[in-house]
Amino acid sequence: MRQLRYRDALREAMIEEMERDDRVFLIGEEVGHYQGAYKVSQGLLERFGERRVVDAPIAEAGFAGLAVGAAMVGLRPIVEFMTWNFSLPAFDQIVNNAAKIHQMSAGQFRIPVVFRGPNASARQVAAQHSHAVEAFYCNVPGLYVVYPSTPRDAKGLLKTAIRDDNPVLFLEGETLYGIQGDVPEVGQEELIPFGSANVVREGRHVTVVSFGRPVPMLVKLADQLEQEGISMELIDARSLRPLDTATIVASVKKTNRCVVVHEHWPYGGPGAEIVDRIQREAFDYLDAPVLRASNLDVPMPYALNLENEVIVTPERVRAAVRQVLYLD
Amino acid sequence: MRQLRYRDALREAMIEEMERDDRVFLIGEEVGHYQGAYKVSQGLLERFGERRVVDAPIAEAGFAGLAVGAAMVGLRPIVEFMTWNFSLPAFDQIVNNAAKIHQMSAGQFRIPVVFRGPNASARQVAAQHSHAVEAFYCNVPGLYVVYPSTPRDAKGLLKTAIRDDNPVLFLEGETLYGIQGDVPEVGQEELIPFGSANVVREGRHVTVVSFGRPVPMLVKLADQLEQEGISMELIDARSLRPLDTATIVASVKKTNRCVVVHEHWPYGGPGAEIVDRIQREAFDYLDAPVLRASNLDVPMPYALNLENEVIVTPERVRAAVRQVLYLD
Amino acid sequence: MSKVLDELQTMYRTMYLIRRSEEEAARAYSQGKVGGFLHLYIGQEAIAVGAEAAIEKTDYVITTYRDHGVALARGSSPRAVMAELFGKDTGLVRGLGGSMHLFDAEHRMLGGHAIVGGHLPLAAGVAFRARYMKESFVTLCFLGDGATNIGGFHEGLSLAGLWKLPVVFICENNRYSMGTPLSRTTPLADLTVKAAGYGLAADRFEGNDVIVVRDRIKLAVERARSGGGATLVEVLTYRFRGHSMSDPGKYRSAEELEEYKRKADPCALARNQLVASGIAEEQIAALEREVEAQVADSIQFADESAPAARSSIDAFAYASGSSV
Amino acid sequence: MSKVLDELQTMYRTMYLIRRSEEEAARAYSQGKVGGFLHLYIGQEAIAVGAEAAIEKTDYVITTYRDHGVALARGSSPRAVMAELFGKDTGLVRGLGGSMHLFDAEHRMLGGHAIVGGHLPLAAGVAFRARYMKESFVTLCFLGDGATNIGGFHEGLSLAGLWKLPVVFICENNRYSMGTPLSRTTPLADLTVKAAGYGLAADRFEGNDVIVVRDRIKLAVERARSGGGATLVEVLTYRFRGHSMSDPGKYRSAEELEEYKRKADPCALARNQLVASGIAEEQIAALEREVEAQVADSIQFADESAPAARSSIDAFAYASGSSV
Ligand SMILES: Cc1ncc(C[n+]2csc(CCOP(=O)(O)OP(=O)(O)O)c2C)c(N)n1
Ligand SMILES: Cc1ncc(C[n+]2csc(CCOP(=O)(O)OP(=O)(O)O)c2C)c(N)n1
Ligand SMILES: [Mg+2]
Ligand SMILES: [Mg+2]
Repeated sequence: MRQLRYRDALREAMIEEMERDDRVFLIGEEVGHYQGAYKVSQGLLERFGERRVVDAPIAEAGFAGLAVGAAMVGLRPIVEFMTWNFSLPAFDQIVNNAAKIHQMSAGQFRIPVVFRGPNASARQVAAQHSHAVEAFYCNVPGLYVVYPSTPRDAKGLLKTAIRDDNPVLFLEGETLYGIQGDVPEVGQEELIPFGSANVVREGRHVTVVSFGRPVPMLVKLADQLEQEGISMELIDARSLRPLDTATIVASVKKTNRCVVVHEHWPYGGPGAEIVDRIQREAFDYLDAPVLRASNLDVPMPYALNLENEVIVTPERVRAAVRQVLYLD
Repeated sequence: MRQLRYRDALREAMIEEMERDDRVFLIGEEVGHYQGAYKVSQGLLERFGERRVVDAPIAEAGFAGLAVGAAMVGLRPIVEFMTWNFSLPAFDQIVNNAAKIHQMSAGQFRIPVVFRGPNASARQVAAQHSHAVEAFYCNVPGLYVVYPSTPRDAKGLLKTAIRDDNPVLFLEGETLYGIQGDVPEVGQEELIPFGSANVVREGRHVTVVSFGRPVPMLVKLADQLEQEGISMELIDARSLRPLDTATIVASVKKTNRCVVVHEHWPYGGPGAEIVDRIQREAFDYLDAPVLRASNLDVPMPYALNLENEVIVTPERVRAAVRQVLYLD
Repeated sequence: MSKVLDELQTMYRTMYLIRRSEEEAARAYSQGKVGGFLHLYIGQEAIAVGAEAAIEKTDYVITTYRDHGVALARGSSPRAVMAELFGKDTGLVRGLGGSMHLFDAEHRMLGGHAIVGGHLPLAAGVAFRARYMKESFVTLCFLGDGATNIGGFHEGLSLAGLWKLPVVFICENNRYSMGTPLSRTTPLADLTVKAAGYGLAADRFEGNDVIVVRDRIKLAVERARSGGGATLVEVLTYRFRGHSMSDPGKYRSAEELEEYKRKADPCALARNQLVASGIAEEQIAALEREVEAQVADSIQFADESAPAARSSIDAFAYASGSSV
Repeated sequence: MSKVLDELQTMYRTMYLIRRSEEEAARAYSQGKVGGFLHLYIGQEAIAVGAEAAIEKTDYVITTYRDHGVALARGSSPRAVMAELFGKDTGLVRGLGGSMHLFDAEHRMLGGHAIVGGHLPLAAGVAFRARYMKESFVTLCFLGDGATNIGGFHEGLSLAGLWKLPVVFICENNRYSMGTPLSRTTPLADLTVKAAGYGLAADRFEGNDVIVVRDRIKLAVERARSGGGATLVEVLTYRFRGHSMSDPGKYRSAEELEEYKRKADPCALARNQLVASGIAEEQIAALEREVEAQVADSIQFADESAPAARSSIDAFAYASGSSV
């Protein structure tokens, strides 16, 4: 298959959908003339013009709300948050307007907005710029939340997101933008449905469930564990809300052990939710408690040596895997 | 013991702490001249004057941030959100400033701010006014989150919150304000520490863990179940972050079964976190999966008959209890 | 009857409909038939009705939780509005939204919104569509005086000013936000001073005479429609009831309230204008009886309608399907 | 030497310290010794230094992520600042904050803050203390031109205006927010037009002459200190480097940049003033050598310091103890 960067796969999805549907437009800070803070929108201004590639001033609640209003009357905005950290000043717009207007209006209005941008830590950007926001948003009915880890999923999920009639929060990763991977040829349209997890790698001894940025690290870890005689099944949830509980539970029923790996802080969030669903639906199959490996429960420090310890490490995952296998 | 309303217990805590420490002041919409939207601050303006009881304009991010700034230079603000729903426009101030400045400054600055107000549904106020916000905030290191269900806890925890040097989110309940209960005499100072759960009622067959608004309903339910031959232990977590895992786990190790009951939406949050900790720390003691009974996973509808179904009902708790006891 | 008189009569009819509808809603509230928060529009009727007369059916409006007047002025069915307050399945939004969240797609009413300031960016977005599609509709966005200090106000106006969006922000300055008089929420005596900071046009006037409201809003609407960008309009008014039904209104004197009622009751003013224009008392009374009957009918309809449907709980959390 | 000349020389020294410190930080960044985002203050030195000269040590300052200049102007140790950029335990905030989050309690520097607009309400809060305690200190709050459209700006200024808080908002208008020229973020040519909307005083001037900056900021500071309330000051300037180290700056022409460097380099301007006042070139060169040595020392110190301590990860998530 064709090799594409994650960043370019996202751009291709936007281009294809913008060419397909004139109602789709992109709005955000520096998305146009600057070609995107992380170059996801490179070339889009030249291709689609200022009408459809809209540089916004720094007013996240303003342009997030503007997108919701535009969607109420039939447009289909894609909002780029320069990073998801900057969605926090727009939190109310997402939670109270995007997520609820469809219900409050008894279905009279639809909110087909995609909010997208890089999530979680991005190398030494410290406490205010390193949020993994999925724990905030996954709680909220009315929203979909997806978080692809491969170029193929990035493209296929973004196309689905743009066509969906609900608000979709689309989480990317600054350190994922550069990774390469298989993507179907142009013309071979692929729409990846929400609510379907990806079994990245089959295994027999333990199921590791993750999503987003940690996934590439876990692929490597699976190789290493293989050599140590541990067969690890790796599931990339990729769609967090809705969550593909069936695929996860089926895997755990096979391996009887599970570790959930994520970057968001440990208290609550999708991490805890996945554990809850597993213990509920695979209770009789579990040979050990489900464990989690995550970022540490502290604001992100700047120094590289500290950041490297705070972000979930392969060592912590390995320790959890060995623990559920009662190897230590 | 003396009987006091929850609302009056909160007021007493504020009065005592404001008299004790001139740096403590109250700021929020309608807290002064109007005597508080829910009358928690009734009489405070008269007692302490406009200097210390500050009516703020409608600018939640503004006055939440103002409180954080004032705290950086040594004041000890109590911020009243008219309801916690209105903290959403101030989300960034709480998550990025209140929670992080102590860490980002390597401990040079402290943020002794209490953010308080009624949380969760308040009878037919519909989707934008019915948030149970604990699922948003409990995820965030740097914050404490408490949610008392009795007048005694309200007073004792609020006093602790006001004296603590960290930002504390203090969740109350519109439908709790009117309830009466035991409170120690004036002069018998009681500071209830964070991180200690309250075993409201001992029981043998099943542990029910909850917090905040559902607790009074569960006390009644425990009576009913008793008559049906089910002995229910009821734990009021009351401090959500930090969470008293030890008390909860000890109870489950005794009863071997657990149901977690909460008002926040089902995905993630303290509900899932409590389940996770139980399955992790009491795995070998569990005779059934831990179940949850919560509000339904939808925006809150206005109509009373619908709201009554969406908010966690005694019937749903009872069903979950019976299920973990394999009674159906 | 002349066209002008005809229009005045129509406007008075709607104002009286709002007035009587609100009074009956208040009564129903005290009977326990309406729940939650109920924010009445009594005293401000000239604004919604005058503004409606300044726009076309193809234009859009969006407002706050104090939204009954705007919905009725737009043409929403009084039955559906009342049934919504009663939480019935026949309500405008099937009992899901209640008093604060009246939405009516057919009448291009984009909702009552309950987070102060939160709907101003939405209004900019609706107007953004006109610019994007090169359409000529205008968006009216109502807000309270209390909303002028919050971020949503600033960001909505900033975007509208930057992109010259065809939107009119109508600040209904009823002199109080809940229990707080304007003088304790802003150092400004004139809120339209803020307009220049966004490059917006401004207008400011007493808004109890529905004709004045219509004509002045029309200026802003025409500016928007002809590419002149957004306007911040401050309309001075007064609410005759508490902030919501649970507010006893102790923060203002009985004299102040009575004075406004005597001098600035928009319904009385419009009625007097009809009389002064030579419409027979008899004819006005007939019209009022008609409205009374309509309001009584809406109450009966709401009373007799089936409660909100259980199926609505799940049906609207997500839109089914997609644009595919 | 006259007191005036002495002060100019001191200011030039600090400006040159900032300039050289930033240049060395940039070099260290390209050597991989500094990580994350690095926003340089080069070109804007006159503002932090002039503002510092207008206040007392007991006054407070708070600023954005572009904070090195402000910290050094306040008196933070160049060693500790550089070590912070290097992520070392000897850093101003022990390697926890990095470039964007310099805090220095001793020097009443309340931080670099990285969410645009988020720190303006904090500034209002600091000033609130002065009012609450009847103290006479003033708070300076620096912000970028790009911050004027966001809610935090509005709410911070609204509260400062309402309560006449002793705070000076200094908008460093360097004509760009990241890659976007001001003309594409606001329809206004003059940002201080916004001040009236909050009941604030305003001032606006070219800010490359440090003496002008000092004297003009002093006016606002005196207004604040004497109970006259807050001022919005727009200081026109230009940044000579990209927004951060990762920005190649393609959105502006080389000619534009060169023109500013030629005509409006605040360091060159101050130096010329010293020369024109009769300070010997030799004396200036000696001062510059001193600064060079200080900067070299700060680099060496940063290089040789121990990395951030593992124990810092957990030590500062919560404040231990309480006021009890
Ligand atoms: C962000 C936010 N804060 C607080 C409230 C609670 N609240 C509802 S209405 C209101 C007063 C609004 O006053 P104004 O804007 O003047 O409108 P009016 O009610 O007078 O029409 C307040 C404080 C809210 N709904 N949203
Ligand atoms: C709320 C928010 N949105 C976006 C960003 C990303 N960002 C950081 S600096 C910046 C530009 C700010 O420009 P300006 O205010 O003019 O300050 P300058 O960098 O020119 O000093 C942007 C968009 C942010 N930090 N915070
Ligand atoms: Mg008002
Ligand atoms: Mg700038």
